[in-house]
Amino acid sequence: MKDLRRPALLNESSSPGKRGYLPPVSDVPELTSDELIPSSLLRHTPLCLPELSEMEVTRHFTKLSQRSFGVDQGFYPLGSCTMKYNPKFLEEVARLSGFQDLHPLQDEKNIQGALGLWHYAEEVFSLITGMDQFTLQPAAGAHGELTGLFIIKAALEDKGETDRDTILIPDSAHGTNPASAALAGFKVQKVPSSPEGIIEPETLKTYLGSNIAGMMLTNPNTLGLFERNILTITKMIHEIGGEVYYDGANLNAILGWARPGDMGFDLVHLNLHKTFATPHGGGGPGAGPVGVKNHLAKYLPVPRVISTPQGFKWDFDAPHSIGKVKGFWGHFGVIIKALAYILSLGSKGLKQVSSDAVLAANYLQTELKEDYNLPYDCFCLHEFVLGGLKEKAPEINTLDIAKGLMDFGIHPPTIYFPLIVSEALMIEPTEAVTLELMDTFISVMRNLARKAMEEPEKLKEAPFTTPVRRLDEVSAARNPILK
Amino acid sequence: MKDLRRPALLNESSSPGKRGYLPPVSDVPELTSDELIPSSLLRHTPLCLPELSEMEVTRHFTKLSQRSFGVDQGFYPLGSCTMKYNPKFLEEVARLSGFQDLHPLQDEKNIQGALGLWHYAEEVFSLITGMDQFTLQPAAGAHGELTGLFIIKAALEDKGETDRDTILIPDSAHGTNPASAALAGFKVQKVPSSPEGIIEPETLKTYLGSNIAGMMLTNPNTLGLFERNILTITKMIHEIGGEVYYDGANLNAILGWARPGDMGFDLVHLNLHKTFATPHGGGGPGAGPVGVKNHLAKYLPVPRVISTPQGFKWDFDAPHSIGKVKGFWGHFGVIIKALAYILSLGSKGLKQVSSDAVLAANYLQTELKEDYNLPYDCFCLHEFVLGGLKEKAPEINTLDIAKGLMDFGIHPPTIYFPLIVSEALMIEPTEAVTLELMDTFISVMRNLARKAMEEPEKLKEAPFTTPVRRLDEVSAARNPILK
Amino acid sequence: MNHPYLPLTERERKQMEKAIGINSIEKLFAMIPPAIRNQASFELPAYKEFELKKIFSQWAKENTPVSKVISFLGAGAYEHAIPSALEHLVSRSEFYTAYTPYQPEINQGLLQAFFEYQSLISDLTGMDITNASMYDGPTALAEAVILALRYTKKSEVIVLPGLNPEAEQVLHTYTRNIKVDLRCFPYEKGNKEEILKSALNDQTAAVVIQNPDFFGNLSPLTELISMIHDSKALAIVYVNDPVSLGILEPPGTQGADLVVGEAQAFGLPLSFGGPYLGFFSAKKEFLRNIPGRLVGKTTDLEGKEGFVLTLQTREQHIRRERASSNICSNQALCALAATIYLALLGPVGLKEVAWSTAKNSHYFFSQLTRIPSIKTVSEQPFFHEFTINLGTNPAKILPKLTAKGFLPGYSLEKYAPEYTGMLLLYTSELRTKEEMDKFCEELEGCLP
Amino acid sequence: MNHPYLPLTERERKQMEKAIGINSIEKLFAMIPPAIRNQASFELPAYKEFELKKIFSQWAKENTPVSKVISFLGAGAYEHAIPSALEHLVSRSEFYTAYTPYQPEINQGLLQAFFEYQSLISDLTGMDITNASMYDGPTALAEAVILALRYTKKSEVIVLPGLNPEAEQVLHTYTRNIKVDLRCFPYEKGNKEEILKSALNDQTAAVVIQNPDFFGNLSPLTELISMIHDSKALAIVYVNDPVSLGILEPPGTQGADLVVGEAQAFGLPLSFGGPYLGFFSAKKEFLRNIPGRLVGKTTDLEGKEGFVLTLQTREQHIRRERASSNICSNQALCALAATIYLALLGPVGLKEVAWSTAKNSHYFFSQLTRIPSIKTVSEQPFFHEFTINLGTNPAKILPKLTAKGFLPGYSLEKYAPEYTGMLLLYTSELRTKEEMDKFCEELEGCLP
Ligand SMILES: Cc1ncc(COP(=O)(O)O)c(C=O)c1O
Ligand SMILES: Cc1ncc(COP(=O)(O)O)c(C=O)c1O
Repeated sequence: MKDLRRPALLNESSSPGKRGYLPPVSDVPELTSDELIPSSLLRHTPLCLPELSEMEVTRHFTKLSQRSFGVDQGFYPLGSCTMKYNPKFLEEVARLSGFQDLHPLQDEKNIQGALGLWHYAEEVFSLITGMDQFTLQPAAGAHGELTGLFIIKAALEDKGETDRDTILIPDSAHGTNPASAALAGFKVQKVPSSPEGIIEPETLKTYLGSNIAGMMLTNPNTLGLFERNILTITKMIHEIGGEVYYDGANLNAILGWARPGDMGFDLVHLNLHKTFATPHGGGGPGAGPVGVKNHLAKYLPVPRVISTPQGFKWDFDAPHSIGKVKGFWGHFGVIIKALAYILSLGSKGLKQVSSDAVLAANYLQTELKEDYNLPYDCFCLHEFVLGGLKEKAPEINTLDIAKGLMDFGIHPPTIYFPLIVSEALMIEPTEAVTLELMDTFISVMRNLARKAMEEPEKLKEAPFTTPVRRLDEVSAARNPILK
Repeated sequence: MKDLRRPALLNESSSPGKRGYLPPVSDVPELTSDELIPSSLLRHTPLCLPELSEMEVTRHFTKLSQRSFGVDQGFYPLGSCTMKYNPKFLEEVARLSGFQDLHPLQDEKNIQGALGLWHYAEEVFSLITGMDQFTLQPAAGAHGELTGLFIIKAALEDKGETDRDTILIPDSAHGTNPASAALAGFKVQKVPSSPEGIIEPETLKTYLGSNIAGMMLTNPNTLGLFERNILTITKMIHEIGGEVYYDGANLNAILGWARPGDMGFDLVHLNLHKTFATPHGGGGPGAGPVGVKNHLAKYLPVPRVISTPQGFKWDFDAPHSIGKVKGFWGHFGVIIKALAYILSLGSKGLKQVSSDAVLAANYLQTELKEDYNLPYDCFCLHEFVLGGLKEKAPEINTLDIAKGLMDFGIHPPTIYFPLIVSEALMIEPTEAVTLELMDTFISVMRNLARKAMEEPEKLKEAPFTTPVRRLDEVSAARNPILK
Repeated sequence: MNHPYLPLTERERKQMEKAIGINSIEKLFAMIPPAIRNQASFELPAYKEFELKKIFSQWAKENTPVSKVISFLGAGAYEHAIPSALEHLVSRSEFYTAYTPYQPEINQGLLQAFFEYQSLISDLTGMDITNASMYDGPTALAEAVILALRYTKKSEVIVLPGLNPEAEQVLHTYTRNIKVDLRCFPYEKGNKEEILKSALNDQTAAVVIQNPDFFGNLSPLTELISMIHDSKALAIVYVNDPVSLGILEPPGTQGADLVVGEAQAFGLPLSFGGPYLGFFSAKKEFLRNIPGRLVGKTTDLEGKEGFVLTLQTREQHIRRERASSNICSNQALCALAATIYLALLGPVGLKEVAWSTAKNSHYFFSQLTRIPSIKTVSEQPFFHEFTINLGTNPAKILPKLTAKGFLPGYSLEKYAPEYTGMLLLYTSELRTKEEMDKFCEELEGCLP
Repeated sequence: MNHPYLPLTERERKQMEKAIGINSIEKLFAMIPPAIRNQASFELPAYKEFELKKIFSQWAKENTPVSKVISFLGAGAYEHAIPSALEHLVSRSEFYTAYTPYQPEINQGLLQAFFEYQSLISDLTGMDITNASMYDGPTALAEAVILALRYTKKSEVIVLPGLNPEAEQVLHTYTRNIKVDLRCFPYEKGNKEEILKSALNDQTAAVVIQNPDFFGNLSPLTELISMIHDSKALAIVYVNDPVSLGILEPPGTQGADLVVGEAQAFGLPLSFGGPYLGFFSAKKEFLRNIPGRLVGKTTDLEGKEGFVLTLQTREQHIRRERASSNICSNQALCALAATIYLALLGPVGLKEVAWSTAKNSHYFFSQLTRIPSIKTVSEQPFFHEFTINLGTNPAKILPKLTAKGFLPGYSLEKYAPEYTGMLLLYTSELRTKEEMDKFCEELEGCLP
């Protein structure tokens, strides 16, 4: 007997003749299909899309939604991802027909509002980051990185310094950093973090040389620690002729407290879907605007929005530009939301965002370090990384703790990242958290630490209350079923 | 430790200072509160509303939603309630600012669209029911009944027949029928149904007399059976000078197949939230437009929309009108949705609605009567009533079957109604059902019948998979905690 | 026929017919007398979704929504800012596609929401109990009056001046068929205390007081209610914009027996007059007499807390013609919206809204009454709405203001011809000083 | 500071500071060098929600959305009717507020949706595997070309004429820093077969064919692909409006190795160019080389079916600089929307959309080319977009049509100056005969 609470695959409920939507149908004089398109080009292979009524589609996706966990479902301390609350107002405003129903190739005359908003957003991002110029084209953080690295490449070519082929990247960095550098045609040199979890100038020095194109850094880094030598670091890189790239994924820690531009960074990307509350959408879309200092501005992707006496215009005239990194202009729908978020908080509110995010992280760190290893024991910024259980329960690892959390309605933190901490649990409460929720989280984490000692077999089998139990990922990869 | 999946009461998470929304604040020159309103009138009793952030409110109500069961969650064969699918398009269209942001007292000049829609909706309802004139004012079915009975009262007074003080109502009728009659100042005389579940003229005759103001009938009745003597019945009532009222809750059975107007009914109400797919909203709002034959039109509530050469107007000039039955004009938001539904199906589609609804009910009846009593064994229309288990499992009653269904993700049918069937299970699949779903329902119902014999103790404890188990309704009523 | 709202396919229909043992759907309708069946057909076109979007958008476009003008129109329906989050939450389909939660185990969410609603409204009104909603303010009032008549077994009801005319008309309709002497007093007939003093007698079942009244004015509830109680009558307070309860002493603590009203102002769009939200609060002695649904807290068989519909024996589906009311479907989703509104606003937000409307209206009043030809109508304190006398025929003035983009209040000649020239003006928290100043300027320019 | 997006209260902040052992929040930021901290301040105003609604509405009003005009503009972004139910479902906050489903047990819904997406796109393209989405069509193409270069270890890529200029530009940007000879051919250079015949050689890693091409024309894929395979190169087919796959033989069954493209047409609003949806399908031999996320089906420890992210060893978070791509966040919610679109449309609906656009465009073409001064540009078959030559400077014509409420297609002089006078016109299923006739009439009236 079918369990109706389990959503079948769409195809399993398909029945010939069912309709879910009746699209408009052409009212021009009839021609046979052959007169329109040669039959040799027409589809002879059957089309296997499911046939369902609107009700079935609605029930199907509603069920799927109820088996998904978003910020609206509860605590989501996923480190590095900044799962803050996504205000509902942002959704409403982005859906205005005057935004949503614009074709990207419309005449500038008819999109002055869109261009004006775009231009203002660029200015706002410059202000917040201390950079000079922004492009809103990149689709996500990693795409911003790639854009930035293309820019560095272009600048090097321009200067004829093509033998600068290496990018320095800390060992604590996010995987996208080295992957982006490689995709942009660079070699990657890993720089080890100090025992204090940060980059020491002494260490860095040993990697410097004429082959260095630049360095990528997150600050605070993925351990949640501020690179306190940052001014020295950027100076050192500049001195050898390199550019310094700021991975903005952790900007939520320092809004109003510090700006990458002031730290000496030459390029920066923002993750609007992290710092500026645009929803993650189950994995995207995000947006990864890139800001640069003036000396790199001419390399930014085309087009740029410019303000002229005749109104806003697209400017394609940029001979040094790296070109385009994606189709059209950028994730307009996402940019609107980020701007709305920023303007609902203002500069004071944004500083409070970071203050609260940092306060919350330190509160959790203080309370959790009793039961969990804290490899870098100092004040953190917006997140911190635990190194598994303090009192070693031989059978229980970080994965088990993560799974155990689910049974309490809590989304697990990021696990096994950054790679330099073993059994890492990377916890980022963000500012969008109540004290009540943190206290509950703390008691659940303590409870799991106890369970790890007292009932390890049980914890090993968690979760118990989810629609499926632990899934066999090994056989999924060994024998991939992808459709 | 708090279970975060259980929504606490709003007040339990309140913390002084938290804000969920910042309303506009007056920018006029400041006056002290005392200068505005005498302090003796101001609130001295503390206001205990909860203080929460937007995120907490969102999570709270999202959690509550996930503990609720609507049509979008699954099969909902709640007899008499016509839980059909609520197309998403209806919601979208009703939210247009040109509808939603209209003040009821605006000048007619500025609401021509609203009045035009209103007028057209009245015409459409007349067409579908075969009545002459409609009011859209009543808020729900029961309110429509009350309106209709007020109209009968007014007509009687007009004719000086005030000793007609009794309304005939079948014993199978919905509770609102007698309650409405009483509220309108009538006495209620119950008319028993025949062994075949319908009203027999022979029986009816014995209740007729000069005290009879009229009769209320549902057709098909609450057993899902068509009152096949309807033409005789309406004639009999008319002959003794009474009016016949049609409770439209079951109109879904006969759209395009039969019209109450043609059956001889003088008044009819529609339940837009049943027949015409407007959502039930967890108990409302509905809408209960009332249609009458011409001889009663002058008693309809004020105002009516009239079409004049200068455009649509509200007409308050109705000296015989019963007056107003609610504030302003009616549930405009609901009426828009019903009209959109009707126009997406057209007359052919509406007839198919009833054909499919009736076909589905008969299919289920055929398949279920093996295991469950079918007190009236003949073709039904859009619903049918089972009389508990065929093979008597002494401990198991209809309530247990209902609770058992929940564990399969199915909403129980209406139970213990109509009152004339013991252990009643009133099943209405509506047209919005797939064959696959019905077959699953049938097998679940059979499975429960088996369980009733094999594991009655277990079934007695169902449901098992819901957030709470069976609730103590007796102590809830004995010791009411209402806030 | 295949349609997105009709999930059965031709093949499945045939298969079902076969299972039932018929060869045509006509068989299932055979018991309908042919005479009826032959008449049943009618013609209505069918449109696709995208066509209907155009048709309805066209209807919508032929209206001028308040969002496109500067509105000072209240008179029983009150524009307020509605939070985005409210719209989002109330649109969760688990809520809006559900029926009344008769089956509590799978509907704890709805039941808890209604329980919260009852709690919040009871808090605001200062009353012991609140039901899960009524159709609207006017019908709630009518039911309150009927309750009072039944409960006191007396036959006279005094309606103090200033009751919203919509409510008054509905009250008349509802009570026309029962033995009652409904004594309504016009506004000119002196102040409420005096009317009350002379009208109260031992046949008075109840007195209805709207506060703030239709003209915006506030009454000394404590004094009025104590007079009413001295006469052993019930005091029914009608509230047309419960935002006022954010800053006014609640009727409950001043002794009211029943507090009913219209809660559209709590987050419901104006929606051309409906659906709105009637609320019904009472002292606990009326628990078994009140109309409508009640949600109560209880425990399940494992001892977990939960919620159920309770005291259903009052209701029509059980007590039938002896029920406390005939109400069945109510305004559940509107009550949910109000609950979300109050949860988002909180005490500070609600007070801000209340004070902002009050400050705006007092500023507006002071600016308007500076215009020489405009006369004050009442010296009583008011909340967010007030009446002025233009001293001239409004038919000459108002269209000009409308043309300037204003919705210039409610012309009281519609209320009663002798009020011609009087204008009832409301200022929501959305109005700004600039807008009010502009209105005053334009109005002054229009006056003779 | 108290704000709806900041749940902590002053009292709680103090309490937390105490627990941490600090007396001021400044302590937590003490490691930031003072020089930096002193520079960090900037001024930005804060607005309340209702104020921002006005501000953003004003921005929105300064644009003319396609819904207010009659648009024939496609050129890579395609207006289609979007079902209401799609909007509703994709707005479920469980979906849109979630992160990438790294933790499968509590995210089966998202994972299943992406699995369905992969299945539907594979069905449409006729390919073995499809990833869970790319940023957009152009970046998907760039990644496909990079894959081909790495896989074949050859260095030349042929781009047949008619590739969308957006895609071509992105391809240039992405490949500028790797060893590749990108050979793009202009449209005038003869037909695709001929170009291919002369250009293919043993260094050819891949050939990129857009079908239908940027000018709307259709190519004989089977023939082209077999030529490509004869040269041991990979055939990459780029699809800019996959609605076409509803009625065209899929590239996969014609031998394509990689099929990538832009799926905005599947239920995503035009949104001024983004976010859109890149799709990436491949033959299974490329399974371990493709970029992006993959969802696979597996079982849990009780044997229940479930879904997980799989083959993650290709990805940046594991393989870092040796990953198949750097992509991390993708277009998950857009993929969900496309899945819902396809589920609602079904095969019949999708074919209707495809045929309607095709019929409209052929009718439109025939009516336009009846106008004497208008010239046909190509004799090739087309799908829903085509090019005409106005025979005159469009700068004189187009503004007049715009003023009449039309969005008169894409003027190809923007594509290349030598194309001045050419107009690319698209007809969605939303266009009617009347609209097209009107356009022809107006255009004829404008022509010299
Ligand atoms: C530190 C860091 N850098 C870069 C990224 C990549 O950002 P995106 O997913 O937007 O491409 C992430 C995302 O998690 C991140 O945490
Ligand atoms: C037969 C019948 N009559 C009347 C009603 C009352 O309708 P409403 O709930 O709209 O007041 C119902 C509602 O269930 C019903 O089923």
